[in-house]
Amino acid sequence: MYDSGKIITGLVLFVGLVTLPFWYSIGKAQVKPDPSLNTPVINQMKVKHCIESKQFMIDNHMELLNDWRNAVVRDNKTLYVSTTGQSFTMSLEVTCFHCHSNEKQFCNQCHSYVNIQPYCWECHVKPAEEIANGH
Amino acid sequence: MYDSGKIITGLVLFVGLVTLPFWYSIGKAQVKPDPSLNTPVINQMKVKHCIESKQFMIDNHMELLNDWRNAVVRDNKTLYVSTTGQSFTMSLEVTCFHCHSNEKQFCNQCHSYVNIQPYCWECHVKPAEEIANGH
Amino acid sequence: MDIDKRQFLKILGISSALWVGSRFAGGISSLFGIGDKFDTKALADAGFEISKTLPDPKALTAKQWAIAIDIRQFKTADDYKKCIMVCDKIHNIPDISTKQDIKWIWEEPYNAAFPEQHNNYMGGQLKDKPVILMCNQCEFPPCVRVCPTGATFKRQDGIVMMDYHRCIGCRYCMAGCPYGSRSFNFQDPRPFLKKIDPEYPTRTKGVVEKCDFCAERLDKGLMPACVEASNGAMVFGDLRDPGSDIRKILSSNFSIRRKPELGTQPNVFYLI
Amino acid sequence: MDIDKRQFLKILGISSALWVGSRFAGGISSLFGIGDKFDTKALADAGFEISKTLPDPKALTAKQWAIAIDIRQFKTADDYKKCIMVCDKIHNIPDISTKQDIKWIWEEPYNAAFPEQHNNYMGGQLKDKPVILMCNQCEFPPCVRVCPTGATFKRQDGIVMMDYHRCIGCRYCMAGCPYGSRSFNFQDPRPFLKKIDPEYPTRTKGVVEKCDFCAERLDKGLMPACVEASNGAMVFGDLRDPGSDIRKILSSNFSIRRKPELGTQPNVFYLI
Repeated sequence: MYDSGKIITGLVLFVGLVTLPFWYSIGKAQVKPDPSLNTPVINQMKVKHCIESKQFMIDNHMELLNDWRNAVVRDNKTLYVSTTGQSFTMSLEVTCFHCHSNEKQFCNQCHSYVNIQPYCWECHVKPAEEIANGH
Repeated sequence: MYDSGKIITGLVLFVGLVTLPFWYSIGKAQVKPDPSLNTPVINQMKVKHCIESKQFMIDNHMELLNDWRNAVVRDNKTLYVSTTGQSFTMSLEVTCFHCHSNEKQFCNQCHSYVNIQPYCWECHVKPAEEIANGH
Repeated sequence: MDIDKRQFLKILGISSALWVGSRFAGGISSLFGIGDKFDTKALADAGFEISKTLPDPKALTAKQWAIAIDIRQFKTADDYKKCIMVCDKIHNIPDISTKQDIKWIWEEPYNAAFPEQHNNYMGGQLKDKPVILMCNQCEFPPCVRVCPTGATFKRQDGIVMMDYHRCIGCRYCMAGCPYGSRSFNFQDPRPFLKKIDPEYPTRTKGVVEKCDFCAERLDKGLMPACVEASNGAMVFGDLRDPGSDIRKILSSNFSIRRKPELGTQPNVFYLI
Repeated sequence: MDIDKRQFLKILGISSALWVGSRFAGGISSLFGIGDKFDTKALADAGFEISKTLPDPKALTAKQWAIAIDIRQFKTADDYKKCIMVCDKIHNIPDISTKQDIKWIWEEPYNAAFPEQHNNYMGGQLKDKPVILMCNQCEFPPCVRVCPTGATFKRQDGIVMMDYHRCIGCRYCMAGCPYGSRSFNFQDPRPFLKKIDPEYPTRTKGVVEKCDFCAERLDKGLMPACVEASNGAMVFGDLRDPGSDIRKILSSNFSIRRKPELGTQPNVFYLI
C-alpha cells in the first residue's frame, strides 16, 4: 500500500467535515422549543383550536402554507375549508397572524431550534407588534 | 500566315454586317419627308409661326420636348416663355397637338424617313383624328 | 465477487452521491425527523374527509378583464392623483425619487404614451395631456413568454399575474414589455414606504413587480381600486361579455390602445 | 515604331470601341446630320435672348401638402363614389375587373385600412365603415428610397411624384409601400378605358402608377379633384402653414393616420 499517509489524512478530514454540525453544537445550550400561545386573540378563545389539529399543524404547516400560496396566487382561490368544515381566508396576515401575533415567541421558537430561516418576512408583513419595533 | 481562310471569311462577314443598313435600303424608294401643315388650326393662323423658328424646331424639337418633360414633371414648371417672349403651356396635348393635329402627315413624315419610332404615343394621347381611328 | 480497489472506490462514490441526493430530495425536514409528508391524496383515497381550497363565492369573475379609460373625464390634477394614490397605498408601492422608482399606475403626456399616434399638428390640449398608464394585461403578453420560471403567468380571467415567490429577478419580462409597465426592486422597498399596509405584502430586493388589475380585490368581490376611485372615468368589465359596461362604452366611443401594432392585444382602452 | 500583329489587333479593337461609344454619346441625330445640339448656355453667354421655363403664377404652392379626410361626413355610397369617379375620369385610370386593377383612390373597410387600430369591440358602425384611401404622400416615403432610377421622387411641396418616363417597372416601390397605394400596369391600360381624356396621358404596360394629389391641377391653381368633389369632407392644405384650414381642423379634431408606427409620416389624416 503506497501513499498511506495521504489517504489516512484525507479520510480523517472527510469524517471531520461530515460530522461538523455535531462538533459545532457541542457545548451549546440546546433550549427545547416552546412556542407560546399567549396572545390576546388566543387568550379570548373558549376552545383553543387552530385551523387543523395541533399535531397536523406542527407536522405540515409548511406544506399547507405552500399549498395556500399556490392556491391564492395561481388559482384565484382564497378560501380554505378545513377537515372540520370551517372556512378560512388563505392569508398569512389575515388568518395566521390574527391569532399568532407573537412571531418571536411562536414562529421563531422552532425555526431557531432547527436552524431554519424562512424568508416569508422579506415581503409578508410581520404581526403588528413587530412593525412597531422596525424590521 | 496561317488560318488565312478563316480570317478572310471573318473580315468579309464583318464588313457585310457593318454596312448592312445600306444593303438593306438598296432598291427601296426613299420618299423625301414632307411634313404637312394642313390642319384646321394652322390654316386659320394669319402668321404661321411655331413657338420658335421653323429651323430651330426642326433641329431641336426633341431636345425641347425633353426639357419640357423634366420641367413639368420634376420641377413643377408648366410655362414656356419663348425667345420672342410668348408664353406657352408645356404640353404635347394642349400645345403641340393643338396645331399639329395631323400626326401621320406631320410627325411621322420625318420619323419614318429616319427610321425613328418615338414611343410618346404609348402614354400621350394622339391628336383627336387618331383617336377616332383607334390606336 | 472479485473487485479491485479502483472499482470499490468508484461504487462507493456513486452510492454516496445517490444517498445524499435522495436525502435532499426527501426534504430537509425529514433529516430532523419532525414529521412525514402530508399526503392528501392518500387520505382521500382512504375515505377520510379532507380539506379543500375554494374561490370566494363573492369573487368577480370574467373571461377577460379590461379597463376603458375615458381621458376626457380626467381634468384636474386631482382626477389623476386619486387613482394613483389609492393604488400606491393599498399595494405598499414605495416612493423612490430616482430612476429606481416603482410604478404600477402612473401618468405620462399623450405624445409619450402614444408615440406613433402622435402627430405634430394635433390639438395642444391633447398633445400634452397626461394619460393614466398601467399594465395592459395583454392578451398575448410578451412578459409571460419570456419568463423563465413561470413567475409571470396568465390567470384564467386574463390577468397577467406575478408570483413574486418565483421571481428570480432576471428582468427578461422588463425587456419584453413594450409598455414599461414593470419595475425592478433594486433595493429593499420598505425604507421608502411611509406607511405599510400590513394586509398586503411588500416586495423584496431583486423581484420585478407591476399592476395586476387588483387581482386580490377581484378575488374578494371588489373592483380595482383605481376604477373605484375614478368616479366613472374608468370602466372595468368582462370584454367577452357582450352585455358588460365596458363593451357598451367601447361600442359607442372611439377608443385607442397603446402600440396596437405589436399584436399584444392590450386590454386597457383609451377613450379620446 | 515596331508593333506585332497581336498589338495591332488590340489597338484596333480599343479604338473601334471608343469610336462607337463616342458616336452613341453624341446622339443618334448627329449621325444623320440633321442639326447641331441647341446650346442655351452658349446663346445666353453670347447675349442672345433665350427661352425659359416658369411655374404658372396661378399654381398653388406649399411646403407640405396634406389632406384631412373627415370619415364622419362620408355617409352614402355616393359620397365615396363622387370622389373616386372624378379621379378615375380625369387621370384615365382603367377599370380592370381582376387583381391587375389600377387604383389611385379607393375605399376599404375601417378594419382593413387600420388593421392595428382595429379591435373586436368597437362600434359596428365604425368597424365595417368604408374609408377613402389614397397615396399618403409620406414625409419619409419608402418608395422613393427604393426606386433605382429616380422615377419616384419627392417634389418641393412634399408630393411623392412619379416620372413615368423613367419607370422601368421593377416594382421595388410597390414592395416598399406599406399602404398598397401603387398599381402596376401588367398590360396596356387603354383597352380598359371607356373614354380617354386626351389632355392627360394614359400609362403604358410595365410602369407603376399612383395618386399624386393631382399635382397637375395644383400646378394650374386647382385643388385636387377628390377634395373638390368631396363637398368639404376632405380638407386640403399646407401642413407647415399654421393658419391653413388643415392645421385648424387637425388641431380641433382627433385624427389618426395609417400605420403611423412605421415612421413614414403619412400626410393623409383621418378624422374619426
